[in-house]
Amino acid sequence: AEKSPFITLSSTTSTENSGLLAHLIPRFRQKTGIDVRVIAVGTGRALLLGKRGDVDLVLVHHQASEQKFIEHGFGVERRDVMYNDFVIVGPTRDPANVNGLTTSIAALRQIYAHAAAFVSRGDDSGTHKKELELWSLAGIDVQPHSGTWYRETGTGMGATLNIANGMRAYTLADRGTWLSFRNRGELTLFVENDPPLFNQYGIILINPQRHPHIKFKEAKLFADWLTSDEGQQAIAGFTLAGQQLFFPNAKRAVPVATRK
Amino acid sequence: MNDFSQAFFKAIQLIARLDPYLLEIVSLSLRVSFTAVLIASLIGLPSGAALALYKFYGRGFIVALLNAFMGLPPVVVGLVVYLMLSRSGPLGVLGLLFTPTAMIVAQVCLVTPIIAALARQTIMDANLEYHEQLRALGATSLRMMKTLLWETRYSLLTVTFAGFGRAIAEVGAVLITGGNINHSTRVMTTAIALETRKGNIELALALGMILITISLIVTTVVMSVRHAAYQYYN
Amino acid sequence: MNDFSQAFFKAIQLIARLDPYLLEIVSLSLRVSFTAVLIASLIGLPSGAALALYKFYGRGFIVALLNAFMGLPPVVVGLVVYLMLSRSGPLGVLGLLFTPTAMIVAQVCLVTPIIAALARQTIMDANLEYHEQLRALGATSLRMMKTLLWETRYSLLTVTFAGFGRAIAEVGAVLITGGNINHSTRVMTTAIALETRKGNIELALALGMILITISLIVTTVVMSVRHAAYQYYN
Amino acid sequence: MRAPVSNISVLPLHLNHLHVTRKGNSLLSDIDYSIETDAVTVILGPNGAGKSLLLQVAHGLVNPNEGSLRWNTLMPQPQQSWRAFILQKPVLLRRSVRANLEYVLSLHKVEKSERGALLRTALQHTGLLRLAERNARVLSGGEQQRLNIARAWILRPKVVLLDEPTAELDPSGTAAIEHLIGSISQQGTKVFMTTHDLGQARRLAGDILFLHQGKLVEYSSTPDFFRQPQTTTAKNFIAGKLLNGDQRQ
Amino acid sequence: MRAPVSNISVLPLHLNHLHVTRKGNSLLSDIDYSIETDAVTVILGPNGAGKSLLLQVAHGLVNPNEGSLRWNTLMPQPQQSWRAFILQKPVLLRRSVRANLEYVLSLHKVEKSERGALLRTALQHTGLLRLAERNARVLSGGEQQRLNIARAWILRPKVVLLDEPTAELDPSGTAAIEHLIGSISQQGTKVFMTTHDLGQARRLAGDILFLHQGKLVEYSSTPDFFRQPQTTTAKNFIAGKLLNGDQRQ
Ligand SMILES: Nc1ncnc2c1ncn2[C@@H]1O[C@H](COP(=O)(O)OP(=O)(O)OP(=O)(O)O)[C@@H](O)[C@H]1O
Ligand SMILES: Nc1ncnc2c1ncn2[C@@H]1O[C@H](COP(=O)(O)OP(=O)(O)OP(=O)(O)O)[C@@H](O)[C@H]1O
Ligand SMILES: [Mg+2]
Ligand SMILES: [Mg+2]
Repeated sequence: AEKSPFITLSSTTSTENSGLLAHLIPRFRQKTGIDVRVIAVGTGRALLLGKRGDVDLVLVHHQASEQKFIEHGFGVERRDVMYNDFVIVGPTRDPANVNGLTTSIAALRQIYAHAAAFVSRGDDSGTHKKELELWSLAGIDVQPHSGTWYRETGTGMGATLNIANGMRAYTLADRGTWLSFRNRGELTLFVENDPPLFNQYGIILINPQRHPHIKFKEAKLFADWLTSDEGQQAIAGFTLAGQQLFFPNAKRAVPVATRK
Repeated sequence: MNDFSQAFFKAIQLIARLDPYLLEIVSLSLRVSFTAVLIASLIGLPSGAALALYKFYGRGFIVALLNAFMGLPPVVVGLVVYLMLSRSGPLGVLGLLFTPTAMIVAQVCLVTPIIAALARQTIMDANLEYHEQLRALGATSLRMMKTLLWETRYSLLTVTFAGFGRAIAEVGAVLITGGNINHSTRVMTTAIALETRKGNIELALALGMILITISLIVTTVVMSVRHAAYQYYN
Repeated sequence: MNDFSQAFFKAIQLIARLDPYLLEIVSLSLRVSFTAVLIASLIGLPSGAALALYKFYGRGFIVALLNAFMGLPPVVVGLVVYLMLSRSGPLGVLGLLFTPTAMIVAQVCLVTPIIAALARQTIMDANLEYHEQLRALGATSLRMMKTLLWETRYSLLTVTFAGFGRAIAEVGAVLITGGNINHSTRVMTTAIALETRKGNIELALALGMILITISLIVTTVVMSVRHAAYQYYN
Repeated sequence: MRAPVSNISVLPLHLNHLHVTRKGNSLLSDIDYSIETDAVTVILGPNGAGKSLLLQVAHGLVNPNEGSLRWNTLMPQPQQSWRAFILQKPVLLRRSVRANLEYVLSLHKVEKSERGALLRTALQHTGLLRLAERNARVLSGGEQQRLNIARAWILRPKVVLLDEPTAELDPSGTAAIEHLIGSISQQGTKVFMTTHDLGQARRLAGDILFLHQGKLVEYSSTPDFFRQPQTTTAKNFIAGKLLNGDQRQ
Repeated sequence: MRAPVSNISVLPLHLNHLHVTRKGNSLLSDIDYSIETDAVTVILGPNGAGKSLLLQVAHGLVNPNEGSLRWNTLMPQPQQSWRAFILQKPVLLRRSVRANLEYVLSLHKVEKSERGALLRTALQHTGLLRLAERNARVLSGGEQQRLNIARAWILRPKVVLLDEPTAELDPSGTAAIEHLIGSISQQGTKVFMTTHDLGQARRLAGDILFLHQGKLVEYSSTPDFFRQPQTTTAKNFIAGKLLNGDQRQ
């Protein structure tokens, strides 16, 4: 395995933990003979690894940061790949009475009104940033409540779900982690399919001028394949518990409702 | 190298302005780990001594187990404590999950085997020299344990340092049992892990430097006290 | 309790069918940690002995530093090694990042202070008994070091167990320097952390049980060899 | 806690077909005798004869592989405070001279109020008053041995076992300890000791146990032993000659 | 590596206003003398006089706080193999008897080819041949002392320092060691030793150094010392009486 060619990709934990990459990579390898090694970290670290030239390409989901990354010349190409969505989950007993609400904004307002426990990732991740956007859309400033009903855990998505379960609290999770998460205990899904909850993924190639050692050619092959019909179909074909998690949308104008 | 000097200045800055966030996590770190090491020592030192002195069936196995338990993975210990304390677990009614107490419990589990295994070795070595004499003087095994614990106190200090090092540095167990909740269960190591995930490497490093400095201050103070005591008695 | 029995059966299952994924991560774990402890012992045992025997200006400070460095946070060590080996770091050209070698380097940094600090204490205790005699026989300090390392070899074994325990159990340093890449740098602890993150608590626990069992086997085998050697020589 | 047998006699000492073996070597074999006298009993014999081992059995530190040893009806156990034992290679605690003595008092649960007086007398009788606060480990060899004797004597036991107690003492120290041994023996304490100083044996002993290669070769009163030894082994030993079975040149 | 001074004389031994102090206590004060004779020199004195300390200075183990000690022109350093020292409380390595002796040979880099013969002779002369494979730590007190002597003697040094070498030996062992000391002294090795056995001093010593409370009180030939001691202190010492300044009762 050491001798066969490989590229290194840094990605967010959602793509790795859900099993998407494990679904895609063998297909790519079969076609090109190139293996993809995945470093699964938070969006911030994933971009940092790219910036320092430690990986050959980056797959993340926070457009503003991605744009900045390109502007500073760390990356040379950003392409839309797919989107997934977030869900709001909470204790089955539903102390804030959010069951039946269809919009995330309404749900958050209800949670705030009841001062029901809410666990935030609190780690500057894509998910965390999305959550903060939703609070501000709801017109609620959560910072003063940190440490009371609003709890910033500063952990990954899986751990945050664990804590939400342990604390009987609500939280925002990406659907992939939610579906693949096995320790749900007394958590139930309450809100989904709300446009503000959509979440765009992009793939970025690292600037070979800055880091001549990176395997640009092979990395580009992977980006090309991922955005090709074949790659897009593979993404669409990945399901967990019978549900499709990621929706391919390459080469199209991205309808990301939440982006300002 | 730039990263390091940046981290260094950030550390100085944080300390200089007595950053309240920093003070909070530092004091929780110290509180949790001191308490854990104290409890672990109260359990580990006597049991290490007992394993060194008492012969009984199965002792060899327990010693092997202790030696192996020096390698308990913090994450696994964290999980076990989590399952015990979680609402659906046997001790769930206590409502201890995600509190500093839960973190202390986890660290005690982690540190006790280290202190016990190393104390056992220290006491056993000392026993080679003292055993025959103490027996001849009429010491019971219990008394012998106490005497040897006292005679080797300076060496046992190094043992507790090893335990303290493990406690103050580990992140897996406190993360799972405490949850790294801001203003409630966030300690130095979980904060470092958080900043690392965010990609704030300088801040993470700065916190790391502060943590190591604190460990250094703690060991230096304890060693000085011990040195003074040693001088006084000799 | 249900969780534990489920985890237990999962562990048995994994072992029984010689799960290739399991074999892969177990063998990498052992390879990395054995190598790291070997290197750390080669550095730490002699330097611990030297610190016990040689008097020089600043020794007290170095000892305090070593004691404090027993509490190096794995994440911080991982970050520092990462920055050194990263492409933009001073040793980037070596291309060692995200390889087992990088993980070994990080673990050596983590384990060497533990081995050195504990070895120092052990040798110092033995030196109380032997020093005058060895000097009278004409041993130089260097020779005395060698002799004491040999005379205390059984105690130093416990010291290396402590080092091995730290290495095999830690996750922070190997995660950052290795990247937890499937089929390449995934070890037991990073796999456990991954499964925990996914909420696969039983699988995480099962892997944890296997890890502890492996540590137990390692210590038991080493202790038996030592015991046999001891019997042979006495 | 002290002296639970204060009114029971500890004599005679019964040695009942005693065997001690280690790894196939017979270190003490078939020692069988009863010692009735309350005079000083001295064990003599060449290096490696088994003298120290016999004292260890008498203190309950070593259990015989076969046979038994009994002080009258009592099985010896090291915790009993009616016996004190000075090892051939004693170990002092890393504390002051005074603290070493206090340790023994606390070990046998002597009342706090009694301790001061016992301590003072013990220090005085062994000439250690001046050194009471010195770390025991830096004392000279002879000073350490005095401390060992003080440590044994401080509890006023009914039996004192001494393994070469004056080997490192100067002539006046030796004389003082011999005097002390004589006087404690006269006060009714049974003394059971070893020595390589035949003059000392002559001066102190009421009777002599002579061991050779783990066997009890002779047992007789002191004048008999020195005047008319029954065996050639004992004769040669008294004359300072090599014994049979000994390989030295 | 051995005997780099094989042709240089190590005598006279110059003691030059030697002082050793510890924490304000003067342990050796103003020892000033030269020892010319190659006969056995015995240091006598009560416990705590400073005898062991003086031997330690002579081996380079303790550096004097003032003054100096020189073997002819040579400053003593413990690594020199032309001197061997038997401590008053020797420590044996936790190895076999044979391995303890081999250790000294390897310490002083003796050729592998020479080792076997040296080892064998040393074991024989000290009567340890039979015990060569036994763990040194389980030997009887006397056997251990023989091993210590073997360890010092094996390298055939030019100076042997012995601190109470026969304290734990049986009469025939003592006789054997005295014989050995006499014969190595006759072969030109300088012996510098302490003892509390005045008979031994009479038998072995050519001259006597008498220490008391860290001071050199007398230095004279053996017959002179025992027949006409110059000081009351020495007189009392020889008579086994308490010396002034001593607090024992
Ligand atoms: N644990 C053991 N294993 C093997 N041999 C032993 C052990 N303990 C003692 N011996 C041997 O038993 C014999 C008797 O030992 P002991 O100490 O009783 O002798 P001793 O008569 O007191 O001699 P000394 O006068 O030299 O003190 C010695 O030869 C010694 O080597
Ligand atoms: N490090 C030290 N600190 C304080 N006092 C010490 C130290 N080392 C030795 N002494 C004291 O120095 C004195 C001389 O000790 P030394 O061992 O030379 O006596 P010695 O003549 O050999 O006596 P002995 O016949 O009992 O062996 C003793 O009173 C001892 O307590
Ligand atoms: Mg003996
Ligand atoms: Mg002395």
